[in-house]
Amino acid sequence: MFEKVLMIVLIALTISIIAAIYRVVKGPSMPDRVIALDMIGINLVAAVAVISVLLKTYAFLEVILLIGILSFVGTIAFARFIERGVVIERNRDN
Amino acid sequence: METLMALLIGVLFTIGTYLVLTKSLLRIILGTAIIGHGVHLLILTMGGLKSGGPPLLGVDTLSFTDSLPQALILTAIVINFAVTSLFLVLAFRTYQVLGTDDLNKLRGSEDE
Amino acid sequence: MSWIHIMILLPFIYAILVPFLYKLYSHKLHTGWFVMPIPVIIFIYLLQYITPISSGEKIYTTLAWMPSLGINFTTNVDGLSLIFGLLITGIGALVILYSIYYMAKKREALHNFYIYLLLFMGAMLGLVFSDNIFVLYVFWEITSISSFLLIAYWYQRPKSRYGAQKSMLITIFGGLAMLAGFIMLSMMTGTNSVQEIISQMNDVTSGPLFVPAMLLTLLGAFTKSAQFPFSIWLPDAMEAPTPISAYLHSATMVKAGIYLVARFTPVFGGAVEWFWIVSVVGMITMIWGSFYAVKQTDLKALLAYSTISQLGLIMSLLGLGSASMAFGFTEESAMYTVATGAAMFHLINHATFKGSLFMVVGIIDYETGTRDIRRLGGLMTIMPISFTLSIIGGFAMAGLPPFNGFLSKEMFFTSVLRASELPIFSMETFGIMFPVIAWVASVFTFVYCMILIFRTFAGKHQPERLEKKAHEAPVGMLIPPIVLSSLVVIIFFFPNIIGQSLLKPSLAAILPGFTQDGAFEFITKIEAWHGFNTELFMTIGIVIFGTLLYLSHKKWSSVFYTLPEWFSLNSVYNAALEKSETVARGITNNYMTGFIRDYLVYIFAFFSIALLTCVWVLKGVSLDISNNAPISIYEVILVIGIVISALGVLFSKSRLTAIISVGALGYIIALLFVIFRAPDLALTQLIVETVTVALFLLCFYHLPEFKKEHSRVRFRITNLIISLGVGITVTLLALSAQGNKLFEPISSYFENSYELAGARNMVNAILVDFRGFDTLLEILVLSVAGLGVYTLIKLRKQGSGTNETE
Amino acid sequence: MSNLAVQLLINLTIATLWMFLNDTFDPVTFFSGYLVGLVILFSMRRFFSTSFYFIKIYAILKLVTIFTYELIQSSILVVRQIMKPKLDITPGIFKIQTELEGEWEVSLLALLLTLTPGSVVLEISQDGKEFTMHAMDIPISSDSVRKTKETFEKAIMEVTR
Amino acid sequence: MNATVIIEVSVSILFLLGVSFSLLSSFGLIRLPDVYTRSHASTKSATLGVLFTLLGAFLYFLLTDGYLSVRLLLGIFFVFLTAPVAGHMITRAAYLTNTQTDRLVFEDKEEEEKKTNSSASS
Amino acid sequence: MNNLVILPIIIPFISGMIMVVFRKNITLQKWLGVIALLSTGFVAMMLMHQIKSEGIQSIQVGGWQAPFGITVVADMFAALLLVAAFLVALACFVYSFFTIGNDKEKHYYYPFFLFLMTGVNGSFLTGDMFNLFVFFEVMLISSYVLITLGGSKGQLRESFKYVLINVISSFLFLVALAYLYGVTGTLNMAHLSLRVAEAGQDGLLTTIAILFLIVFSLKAALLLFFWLPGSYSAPPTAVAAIFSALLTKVGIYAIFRVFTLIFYHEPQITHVLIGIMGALTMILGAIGAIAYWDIRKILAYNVIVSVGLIVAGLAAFTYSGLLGSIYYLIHDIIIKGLIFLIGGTVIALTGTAKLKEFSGLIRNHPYLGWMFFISALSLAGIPPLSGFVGKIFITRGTFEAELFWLGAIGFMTSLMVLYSVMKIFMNGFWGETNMSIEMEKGSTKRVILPIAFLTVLTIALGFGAEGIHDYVSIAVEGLLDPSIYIEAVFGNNPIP
Amino acid sequence: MRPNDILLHSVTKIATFIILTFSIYLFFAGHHNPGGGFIGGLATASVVVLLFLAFDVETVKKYLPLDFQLMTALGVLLAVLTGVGSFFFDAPFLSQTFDYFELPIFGEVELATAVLFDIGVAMAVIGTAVTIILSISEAD
Ligand code: NA
Ligand code: NA
Repeated sequence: MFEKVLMIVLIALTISIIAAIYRVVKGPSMPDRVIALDMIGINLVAAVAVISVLLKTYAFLEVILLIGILSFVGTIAFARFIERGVVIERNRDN
Repeated sequence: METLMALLIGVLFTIGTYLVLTKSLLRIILGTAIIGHGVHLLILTMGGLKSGGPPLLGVDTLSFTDSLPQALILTAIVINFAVTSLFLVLAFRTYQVLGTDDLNKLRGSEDE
Repeated sequence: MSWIHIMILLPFIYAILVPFLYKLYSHKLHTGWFVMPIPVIIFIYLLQYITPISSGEKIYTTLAWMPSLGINFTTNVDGLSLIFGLLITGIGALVILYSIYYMAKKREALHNFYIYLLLFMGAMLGLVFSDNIFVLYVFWEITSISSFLLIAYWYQRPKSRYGAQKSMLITIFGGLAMLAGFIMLSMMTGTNSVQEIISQMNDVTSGPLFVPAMLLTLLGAFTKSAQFPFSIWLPDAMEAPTPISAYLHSATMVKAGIYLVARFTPVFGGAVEWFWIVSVVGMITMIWGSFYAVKQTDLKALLAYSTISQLGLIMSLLGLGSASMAFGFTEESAMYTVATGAAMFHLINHATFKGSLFMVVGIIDYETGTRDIRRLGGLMTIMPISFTLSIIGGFAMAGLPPFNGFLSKEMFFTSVLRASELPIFSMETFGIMFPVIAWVASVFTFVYCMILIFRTFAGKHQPERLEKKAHEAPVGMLIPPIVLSSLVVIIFFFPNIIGQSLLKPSLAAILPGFTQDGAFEFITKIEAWHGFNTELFMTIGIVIFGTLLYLSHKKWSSVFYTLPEWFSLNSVYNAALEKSETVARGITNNYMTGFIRDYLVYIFAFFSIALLTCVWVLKGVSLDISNNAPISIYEVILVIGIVISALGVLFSKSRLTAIISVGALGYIIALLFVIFRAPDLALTQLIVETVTVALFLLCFYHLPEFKKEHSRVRFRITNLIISLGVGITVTLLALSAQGNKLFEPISSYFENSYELAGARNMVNAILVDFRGFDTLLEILVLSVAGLGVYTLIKLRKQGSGTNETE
Repeated sequence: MSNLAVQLLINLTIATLWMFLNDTFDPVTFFSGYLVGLVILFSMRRFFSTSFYFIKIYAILKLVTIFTYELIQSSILVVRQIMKPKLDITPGIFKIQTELEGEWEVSLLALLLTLTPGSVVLEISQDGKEFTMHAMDIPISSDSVRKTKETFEKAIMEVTR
Repeated sequence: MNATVIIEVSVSILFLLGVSFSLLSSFGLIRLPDVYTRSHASTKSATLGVLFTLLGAFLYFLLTDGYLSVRLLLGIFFVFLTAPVAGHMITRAAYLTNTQTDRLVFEDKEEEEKKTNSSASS
Repeated sequence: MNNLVILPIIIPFISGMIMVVFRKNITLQKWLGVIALLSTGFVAMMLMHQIKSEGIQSIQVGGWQAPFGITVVADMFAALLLVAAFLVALACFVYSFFTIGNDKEKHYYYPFFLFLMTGVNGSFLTGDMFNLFVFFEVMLISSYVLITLGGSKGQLRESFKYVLINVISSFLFLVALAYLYGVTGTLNMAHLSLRVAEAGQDGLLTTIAILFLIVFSLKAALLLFFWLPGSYSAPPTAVAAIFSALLTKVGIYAIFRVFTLIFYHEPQITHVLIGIMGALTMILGAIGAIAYWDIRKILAYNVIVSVGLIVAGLAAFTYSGLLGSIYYLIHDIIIKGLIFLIGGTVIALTGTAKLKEFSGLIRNHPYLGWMFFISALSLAGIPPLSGFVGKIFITRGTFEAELFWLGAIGFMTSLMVLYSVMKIFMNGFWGETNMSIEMEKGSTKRVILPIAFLTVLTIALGFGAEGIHDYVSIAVEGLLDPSIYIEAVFGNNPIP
Repeated sequence: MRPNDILLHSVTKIATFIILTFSIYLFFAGHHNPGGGFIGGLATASVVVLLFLAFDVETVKKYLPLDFQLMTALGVLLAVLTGVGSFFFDAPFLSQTFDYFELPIFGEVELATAVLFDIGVAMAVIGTAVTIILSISEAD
């Protein structure tokens, strides 16, 4: 039963991810896509947590934080890129 | 599962190859990325899939997944990453200097 | 190292000194004077062999070069090699003396001239004395190369380069063929020594490689000796300075082919193929050369064609002589050995008169500035000595008494007449051809000899058409031809001196089976007068018909122009060379398109076709899904996700979508790794994928938006077929490999990683310990990529580099 | 509170964190965590130009409670809006002012305001006094956000001052 | 009803709660009209969803194995800390580049004029 | 255990990294590089000596017994190639001192060069298939950087293709490795040899063998050479020279290793296929070589021809054939380096690679001219220069194996090779001198030194073929008898 | 006018500590759990990248004066030199060893030379990743 619930949760997360992918593909604007990507990352975090429970292992708990980190860094990079046209600035004052 | 994976790998190779055969620098590199994934999955599949827990001693008492292919894939992933980054930069420098991303316009001087 | 080796290597060693001598003394003394002693010394050294050799001694000496490979510098001094050795050094000395006057001292690169000459001389000596086939080949090629260099001595002239290239291509082609033949011989007999091959040949004559080896060896001989149709290089070789023409292209190098045929007669002789090929090719060459010699207006060209003709003559004699071996060395066969004797005799005679004639032509050229018969004439009174010399040489060549050519020509006729009566080799039917061809060719020979002598020296002197005011040549230049002409006469009167000392030992070498003295009895009886026999009538006929033809030359010479220009061998050669370049470029440009896509298509096509064929033919596929892991629904979802994202990349119209799809693909694969319980992989894949996508985005900020691929349907279908082929191949092989696990993987060993390496994470233990070497190199790859990216971006072309151009 | 103290605090935090990460609670792990923290702090030392304020446990707890309450409330609000068969929201932009000062206060407020559903901080003015906000539904949000802001401001000041 | 069942039920509830937030926010992502409103869905509901899910996993390991996973706690904290910043940054980027600003209602008329002018010109 | 075996890999590796550390100090880098190369060469020669007296040397890296760890094995074949590689690398390295330019020097040119050598040497020495892949990558990534170094238009255009093809071929390598591991469950070459022999080389294994052949052929430019002419014409001379001398050789080495040690059971399929591919390579290469009037192209197609010739000896798979191949391989490493250095120098002098645009160079550059002449002859296998021994024995091998067509093609194409390089000599060095020293764009000063060094080598290798015969024959015996190699890897240890 | 990055800056500072701690944990965890030099290194690199993103090149270089190319080289050198170290013990190249030591305060501690090797790997990875990202970002 518990495993069935976990499967349902996973499938729901997948649907959620697919919806986000739809937004990624559809856009229409860059920020739309980035927001959707961010959400994919967040859902992945959830998915990995569920999978860890499903597999009864701690081995993937690192993955959770890691996805969080990468998703954050990625979103910031995108935001910078959209805002300034560059990702890393040489000097903020000019 | 192995059969499914073999089919999946075939699909990845097909799509990757198709992309590699197109004209645009970006599509080509994306194609190589897809083939790369196919290759990594192939190594994993050839090692045998999911016959046990994670290759950590003490975590699970079940039998272990073949750990050697995993190590090989890790090395392959890193090398592939290194090559891809260089390749990417090469592509964009090529575009910058030659002013086109159309490979048909990047013909060599094979004909004099 | 024995003296003979030292003598052979002496020219090479001395060649190294020449540039220094040239640099130090060239302003005082002509470099030729330094070089001349070398052939003289060797000549004198070789003379001492005459006595032992003529008493039947065989002198072998070995110098180890590559003993493990069976390539040793073994020398064999016998009658055959000695004749050649003496010719090479004797005529060499005379040619160098002649060249001292002929080659202007101030002409630059004179040292090169003598280096090449010494190189050639050494190579030629090595060739004839070497008993090891591969060493023989080495020297053989050096003669080709030095000839190449000498022909192009005036490398600024396009014609010189053309001639040099032609001779090189043809002779080296032949050399390679010969080498192939030698390799076969070596394989058949297990030895590289000519003498040992001869002794073992009886066992392998029926082997499958016998005929190929023979044909290949002959190819070498024919190209070198300018036999038809390879003769075309020789006329163009006349671009070389005249001393060279006299030396290489008439007296010595071109005779290397003759030498080879003679040397290998004991190996191949007696076979019907050998007999027919050698004698017929020789005959054709003879008549072809004599016929075209008549056409020539350039004196040197005339001599070149005459040389071709004469070489053909000698070659055919060797072929005819080999018939004697077919009888298995009996009394009966001895009568055919006269052909071989004639060959060797004519070889010497030809060297003397042709050498002399070349030198005379050189003198004419030197004095008048032209060699064109149409501009020459009436030099008789101005250059009486030269005239006399040319009479001697020309008449000898025409086969008239009292000159040595008459003797060998008579022996030639004897040989063809006897051959026509041969009871074997189908000669009953075709034998009569030989005397007929021989006679016709001799008529033409007579004609061109007359042209050579009388068009130059008789008739009207036309000083206005000459570059210089003609007068007799300096004494030094005249001495060498005088020496040679004297020999022409002396040999006529005392033929048996060389008959006993040189010819007989050489025949013993060529036909080693004939040990009994009687076999070569004709040698002691070389004489001018045999009574009124067929041979004499043939000669008289030649003089009569030849004179008629010479006098009516203007009337019938149009016959040369009836054949269209393109029909000549030369135009075939030129067209082939030109065409080969066009065709080669056509072929290469056709597939080397410069489009990377085409190359990838070839590669992928080769990949799929080769492997699928292999799978099909070898039945490499055996599907066995019994040990498949079960499939869970979540895995199916992930797989579908992967396919969708991959298709997304394929069909996306914007680069961003494509990049994001590829990122999604990577992430789903990371999840797959999670499912397959590979946490390290999942972690790495996640980070790497992220960084990769970030790099994509960073770079493709600089790249343009996707353009619609305007490609033809055919193009797309090809792509589709190719990529499907690749996909199918990979899948098929994966399936069969999956069902075909032959062994237990070695990885169970790593399950002890905690005891072995103190690590609970097996993957990590493999990475840092068991296979830490891979990891070490992996970070090297990574670092190089990093530095490379840095370099690629920072280093821009700024006209940097001191020695590099775009 | 001196800069040094902040750093010490962070260091100890890291050391504790380290024990948790390693699932081992002994002096050795703590000490190694402390060393790790030292390394991190050393490498990051130049980023500490402004000082960190003493964290009062109580104030923090209070802040957390307030925040959780607001979060749940506004979540329900937003979920309702999304679930409505017909969307009748009026998204829009409004501005609010804050009396908070300093990097950490302003950041904390912005963070909390953004986390509560219905509103996002779009922009912070150069002086940090004015937030440009976006609201899901401007008629409802602009007022509720202003109220929430005030409670947050008070709670934050309790923590930081 | 033993302890395992209780644990499983409560964890299931947390998971289901979390995943419903996730689903909702993904519907929002599709349904909502512009980038700003969508950002509300992603930065808040989704964050909440993942927090519930992580909490569920945390509890599961804590209660079944007695394993207190700091990695999960740290994950929760990190997501909690960074999600709003990410949302802030990305909507700000949209706002500053005038993405879909013409649909916005402005309380401040001055601001509105500025935005509409620049978006019209851009 | 013999740590000497690892030194040819880690000396250039460490030296290169030290150069990166001292990246501003070019002088130090030059000296360090020369010292590193010299000591690598010294070690390689010591290895040759040791192998001769004590047999194949090996080391289990990390002390992990084969097949679990990575084994590095120096057999005579590898040692010979190491020495040859060292010689040509030294010449190219010194050549670049005078030609490469300050900009590239400052951008890690010398370290990249040494990393390339790390990859090359490692590929020769490794006894593990996956490790071979990794060494290939070390070599390739360095070559990617070296080929693009400078970033001129032509370089970028060609290097994109070069990188793409190699990326694809690396993937195929991994694919092949995956199948091989799937079927045999091991990566150690000696172990593979045992397992393949034990199981019998069935259809699937033969197919995998052919996949490996394709992979290595892409590297070796065996039939799949399309990428080569363009790529080798792009980089600076010293780089082009080291590429043409070594990179294809690594592929050839791998083909030899795999098809003598592991997949030697079905020669009538695999080796004949190698022979066919070799023949086509020779023909197409020779056709390409005579097609053009561009020095770079002529030389590049010549690289291709020799690949075909070398593998012909393997196709024959007899003692003579392999003996010839090894002789020719060593010869070819040196001569390709040499002729590319000269070709590059000529291009630098005249500012063009087009033969029709200059002539008569020999008047002002007699030494360069004659060295070109010698190398041209050597390239065509004209005796007594270094190519001829190899050619004789390769041909003999093909004849012994009754592959007469293969031997014949070898000879025909070597004539075409001669024609093609003599075209350069006759049209570039001979003819009217149309360019005075003042008009020249570069100079031969100093660069003549490394060129002369290699010229002397090709002459010495021709005359002194006997001098290395003992070594070569040991190498051949090793290739013909896998058990020697296996014994050296496993010793007395149990084999799983 | 430039927008105020105050929120980003302050959160980045906190996040940096978390990520750094996590990366070092990942690094050391690798021996027994998923992780290791490569992953730890990349995670650390992501911190550096985050700093570059949130601040700017000049600022980060001022506060974090590291030469990443040098770091790469030193990392690789460290890794390879641990391998060379085994020469001195007459062991094959790259022989790793580990042992359990009784230390005064720490009690029993496992010390493995593989950790040194892994530190080299991590340094190389950090150096390379940052070099690549910075190079590309600075391309014009
Ligand atoms: Na006349
Ligand atoms: Na020219």
